[in-house]
Amino acid sequence: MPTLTMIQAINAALDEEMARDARVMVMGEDVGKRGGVFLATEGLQQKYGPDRVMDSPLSEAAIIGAAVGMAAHGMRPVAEIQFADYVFPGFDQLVSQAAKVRYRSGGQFTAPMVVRMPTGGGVKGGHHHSQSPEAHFAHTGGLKTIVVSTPYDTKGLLKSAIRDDDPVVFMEPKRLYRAVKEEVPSEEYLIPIGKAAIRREGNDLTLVSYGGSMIETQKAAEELAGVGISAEVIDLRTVMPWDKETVLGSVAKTGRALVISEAPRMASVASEVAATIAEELLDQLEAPPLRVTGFDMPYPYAQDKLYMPTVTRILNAAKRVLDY
Amino acid sequence: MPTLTMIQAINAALDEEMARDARVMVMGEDVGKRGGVFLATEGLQQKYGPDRVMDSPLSEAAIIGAAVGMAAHGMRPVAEIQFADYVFPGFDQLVSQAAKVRYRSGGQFTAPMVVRMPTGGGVKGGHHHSQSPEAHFAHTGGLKTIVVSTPYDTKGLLKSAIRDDDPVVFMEPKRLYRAVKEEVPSEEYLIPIGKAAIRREGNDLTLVSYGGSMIETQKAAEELAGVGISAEVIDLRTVMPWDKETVLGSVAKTGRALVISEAPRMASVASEVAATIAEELLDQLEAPPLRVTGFDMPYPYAQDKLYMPTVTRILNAAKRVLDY
Amino acid sequence: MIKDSWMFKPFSEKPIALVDEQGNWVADFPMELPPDFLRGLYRDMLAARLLDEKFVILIRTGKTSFIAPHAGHEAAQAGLAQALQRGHDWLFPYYRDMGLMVAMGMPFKEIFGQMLGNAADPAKGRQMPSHPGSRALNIFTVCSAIASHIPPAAGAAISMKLKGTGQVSVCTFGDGATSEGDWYAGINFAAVQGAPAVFVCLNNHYAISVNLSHQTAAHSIADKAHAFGIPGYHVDGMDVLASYFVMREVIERARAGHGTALVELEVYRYGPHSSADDDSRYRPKEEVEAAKKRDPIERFRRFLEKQGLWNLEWEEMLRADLKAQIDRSLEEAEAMGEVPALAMFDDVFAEPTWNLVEQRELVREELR
Amino acid sequence: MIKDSWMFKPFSEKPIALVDEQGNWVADFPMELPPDFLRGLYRDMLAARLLDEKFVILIRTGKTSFIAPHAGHEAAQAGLAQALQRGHDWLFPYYRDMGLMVAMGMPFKEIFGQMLGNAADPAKGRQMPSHPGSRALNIFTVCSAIASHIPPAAGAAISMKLKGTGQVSVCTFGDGATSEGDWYAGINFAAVQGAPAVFVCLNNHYAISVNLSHQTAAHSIADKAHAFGIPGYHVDGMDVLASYFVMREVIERARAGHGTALVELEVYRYGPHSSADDDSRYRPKEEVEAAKKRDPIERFRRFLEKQGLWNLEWEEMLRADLKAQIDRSLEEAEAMGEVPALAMFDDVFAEPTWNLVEQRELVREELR
Ligand SMILES: Cc1ncc(C[n+]2csc(CCOP(=O)(O)OP(=O)(O)O)c2C)c(N)n1
Ligand SMILES: Cc1ncc(C[n+]2csc(CCOP(=O)(O)OP(=O)(O)O)c2C)c(N)n1
Ligand SMILES: [Mg+2]
Ligand SMILES: [Mg+2]
Repeated sequence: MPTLTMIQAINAALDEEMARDARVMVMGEDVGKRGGVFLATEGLQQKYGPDRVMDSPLSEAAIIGAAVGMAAHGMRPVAEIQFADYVFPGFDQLVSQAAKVRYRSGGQFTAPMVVRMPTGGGVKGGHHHSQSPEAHFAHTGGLKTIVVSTPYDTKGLLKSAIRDDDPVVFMEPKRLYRAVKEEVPSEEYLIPIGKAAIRREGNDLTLVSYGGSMIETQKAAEELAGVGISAEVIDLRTVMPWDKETVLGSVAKTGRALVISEAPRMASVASEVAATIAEELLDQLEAPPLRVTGFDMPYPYAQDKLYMPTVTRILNAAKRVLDY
Repeated sequence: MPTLTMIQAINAALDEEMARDARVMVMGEDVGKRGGVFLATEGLQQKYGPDRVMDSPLSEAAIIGAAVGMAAHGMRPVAEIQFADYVFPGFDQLVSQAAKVRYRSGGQFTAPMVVRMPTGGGVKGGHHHSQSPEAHFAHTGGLKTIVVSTPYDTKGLLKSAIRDDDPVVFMEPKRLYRAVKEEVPSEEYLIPIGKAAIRREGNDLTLVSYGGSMIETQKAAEELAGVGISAEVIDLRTVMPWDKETVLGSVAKTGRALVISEAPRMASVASEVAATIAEELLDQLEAPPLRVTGFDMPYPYAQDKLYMPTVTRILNAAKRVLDY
Repeated sequence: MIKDSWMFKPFSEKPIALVDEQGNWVADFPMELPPDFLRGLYRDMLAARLLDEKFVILIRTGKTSFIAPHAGHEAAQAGLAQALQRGHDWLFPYYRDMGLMVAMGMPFKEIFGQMLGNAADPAKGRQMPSHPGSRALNIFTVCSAIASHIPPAAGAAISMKLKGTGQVSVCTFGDGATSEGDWYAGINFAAVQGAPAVFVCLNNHYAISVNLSHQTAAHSIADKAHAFGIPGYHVDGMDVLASYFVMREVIERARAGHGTALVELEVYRYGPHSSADDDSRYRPKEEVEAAKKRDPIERFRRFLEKQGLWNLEWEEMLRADLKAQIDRSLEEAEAMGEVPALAMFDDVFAEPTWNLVEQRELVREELR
Repeated sequence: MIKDSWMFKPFSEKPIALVDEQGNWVADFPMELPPDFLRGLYRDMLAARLLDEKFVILIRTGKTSFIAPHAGHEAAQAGLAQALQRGHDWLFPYYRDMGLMVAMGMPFKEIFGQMLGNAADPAKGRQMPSHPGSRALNIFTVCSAIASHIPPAAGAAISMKLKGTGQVSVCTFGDGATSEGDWYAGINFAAVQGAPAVFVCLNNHYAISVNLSHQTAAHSIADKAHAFGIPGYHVDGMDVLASYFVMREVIERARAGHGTALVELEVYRYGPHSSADDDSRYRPKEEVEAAKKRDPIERFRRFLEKQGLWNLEWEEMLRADLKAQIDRSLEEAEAMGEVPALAMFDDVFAEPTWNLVEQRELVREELR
């Protein structure tokens, strides 16, 4: 079985889906000759031609909006936004068109499309190459939103996203693109949208996270194990619809929960998960569900590493809920 | 003392601030001759001329983006977005420029500007004249966001927003524009940004809401009073920064909380408030903090009234926390 | 026959007109259109006008909540509808196109269903009135957000080119729409791809109250085509034959692989912007009256009369027939009744997610 | 003297050039520029080039995390800087303008502070390298989001007009930026207001890997001015005197109340798009070599030599002096050290809100 990085897993998923279904096409800035600035689409234009691997003009509105029209007309476009921070010029196309086409037409028209984007911080990219805007998508009815953290999931979830009959925002933590390699089957497999993964079993507290913060979350869990505390680690993988059943099941067992995400805190996905835990499990909680998140401000450059939840901040929060 | 509707209060606030400060100007679609589609700027162009009350081209990006440049250059622009639903074509200007100018320049440049917008549902406007996008703003570091519910607050808060040295999103529930008249002083007064108002004192449970939903929230409180339950009603008024102190103070007293907002539920301001209550008051809670919100989907037309939290849904939720 | 020899030059000094105010054919080529076709154009314009008048009654009687009057746009709408291959080509319309819907062959009953937002609406009452759409007719569902349908129209055109379907993507919008960034970005993408897209501006010189002079300093909307390296045609949209002939040629150019084009059809909006507007606040009555004197229907009636294709008797028959159809269709639409409340939770996704299922239960409980 | 008689016509067939490859003055008007001024232009170009070379070393040695090479843009940058009233007019630059910053008079130390993101950066290390800004010089803080600075530049220009400050708002961007909707919407607003704004495209024919031919089908960037009803000037941006003379005239036109303009300066990017790019993936070495043969600095050197204003001795002195300044400034900047960690919480608002105060405490606790 080949061992792939996340970026290679993306490339493999796109390649397989394009080979399988002639309606699938890739579009975006620099996705053609350049193979994408992170090389996610490397080699695809040579293989499938400039029509199915299309360099777009420099306009996110044109990219996302054109994808809506292509999808409505029967294609399965996979649009690439060069950085999640740059989705905003195309945000109206995402929320006013893609998310609402099926609904407003009473199901007459649909927009089966994927919008891929590198997300998150930790690469010294300053605030326009570091943001984690998933809450904006999760808050928008009509969109599904995935944030991956492993090469294996990436391939299986991207293929599911491409086959989904509704628009899916597919977020790829750029700091994980080449962080790890793992075995990724070349045989067909799919990972269902909306299903979380339990990365580590435990009984003392539940750590819920996703995307880039899975790294620090798992490190924190190991450190806790070192001092005899067994943490259960859940990777949401899909943030809308997030896997409530798995999360509540775990917290019902442990009675303690931390929700960890590098996105800003205010009105975030972490807030949603924490609020739901409190709403449905109040009596089983032995401590308040705490959030360890990014901060409510633009992402800084000089303090790049400090913005994201560090292992220390996660452990400090864990201590609070354990000593509560 | 004159009695004014909310729309008249807006007009009065703009008039007073323009008379007071030559840097203040109004800009947007139809704000000139037409006086705005809701007549918020009626008469102002005649009084202050087409330069200070400027009809813009039909582009929210141009409106918000130009406001950023005007503000950086020393003006105090008050930009009108015709409906909150139409802020999205200008969303990048709001989150990439307005919200980040001060931060990214290390305080060298600032964007003291107000972006006004009618918000919320209940007017049979379908999903592009009914949405409540405040969570998108609250989630964006660098923006302050106000959602008013009374004529008196509207005047005092709009004046504070115009004088604030940072960008403020000022949201006006359109269904309240002419719903009530109340006494609004013609003398100068300001209402501080970030301070909630306790609309009704009570001891049995706390109802936290803001904007259009204040109507149903207060009706629900009255119905509860009718059956001998005293609900404390808090109007947040500012959703970022929201008044944590006042909310937690009340819930610490009542032990029960409902957070009510017509915005979609997922990753919402209501989720933020509920999560914070659970985080900081776990032991004082006699029931889980519940949210009564709009739904996670595009705003429908035919079922216009059902989308927003109804008195019945608020009472059903109140029953749950009271019987808990 | 027109396909091979293009008759119309882009960037003309004055708007292209083929019939003068008196109804005379003033073009330098033979008109050559069959009588039934010409009468059909007249019928479509008249139907659109009568529908517009009916809408005013719907508002007065509180049967609908919003209308966007299209009186004054009928010639452009009728000409355009005949110029594309209905049911084959795709149309991306906007909210002032109900007259165009009639000409496109959308049943009155469906139109009224949409205006009432009831069970007669194929879109299940999801959108506010004047926001039609039809999968059966390849008419993309209207979105309120101005110009947001331009990039999708471009995308559909690119898809047509990739698949070689021989279709054309036709997109309509107003003059105000041309100021939106998405308008520009979408057309630019279609143009650089040489996609079969035709962008059609119904220029009535107002965006609600904002006169075109506050919208752009460009010499004309057609002139904006230079920004994309595509031809721009400036047409008298109160002349149904000019609208038809230019649109047909431009659409066939696109179909023949000559790429994207922009067309400006000069029209006038007789009514207020919408039922929520009071146009006396921003434009003089005289201006409106002057425009009405150039009425496209009367102009074309004079033309038909000169051709011996019109007489009062036929007019009265036609009006009576259309009125009857309209009244009957409205009754049929009303008879369909409300859409069920819980249907509001359908069509968010192909399959509802758990949060929607929970939320539907809340409403079910509430309605019990 | 130029203000009253405009020398340059918009929408020229070929890019406007005043000095040929051999360094001959080929314009139809007298050059009339003082020797010191001409030598100053050369100095600015050379300084920009040497700075670009220094940046490569900063990357190699890991002292900075990102550079956006500007070699090939120097003539456009030096000419533009002299054309505006520095410190009075406002400049809205983009990330490839570090050479322009030098010519605008930004101290090398400040530039390096920004590149290092340390305490020598007036912006406190808030942004990634190549994102300068200076309140003192009226240089608006660069934003990574392509074309997002266009509407703000338009807004500043409108403000200048309302206040009658006699300033001009000058905005630079690349060819790729011209595809963004905000680029169009912003210029359109400035143009319809007749605001003193000059939009300047540094057209190097690539947006990272995307050739201009995939960006737009327009005949030229200058031609896009038709969409706004403003003049568009097409200029050889490797000719520093053409860049200077045209920019000066266009800026003075704006200052004189003649409204908005668009200028296209044709340049070439010698280096990769950035330190993260590998340009061999999308353009042939030969193309780059051919462009370098038309080097703007050598071309202007030939001109100066023909004017008797250049000799090897002066060149070596100048280079040595600039190198010394650059090295010293880098040392001084490095000596300033890191920005304090907790400073990341400043400048979100004039006064921090309670959530930021809480969050700062978390980091304070963490750092203890
Ligand atoms: C993005 C967006 N901004 C604002 C509006 C509000 N609005 C509705 S119609 C309209 C004017 C449109 O004018 P035009 O494009 O000329 O079309 P017309 O109504 O004249 O046919 C405006 C500003 C909107 N629907 N969408
Ligand atoms: C809105 C946005 N989308 C995408 C990017 C990523 N990006 C950075 S530079 C660039 C190319 C810009 O090319 P051009 O405008 O020609 O300027 P040049 O780099 O050639 O000087 C792209 C796509 C961005 N910074 N902002
Ligand atoms: Mg119009
Ligand atoms: Mg370029």
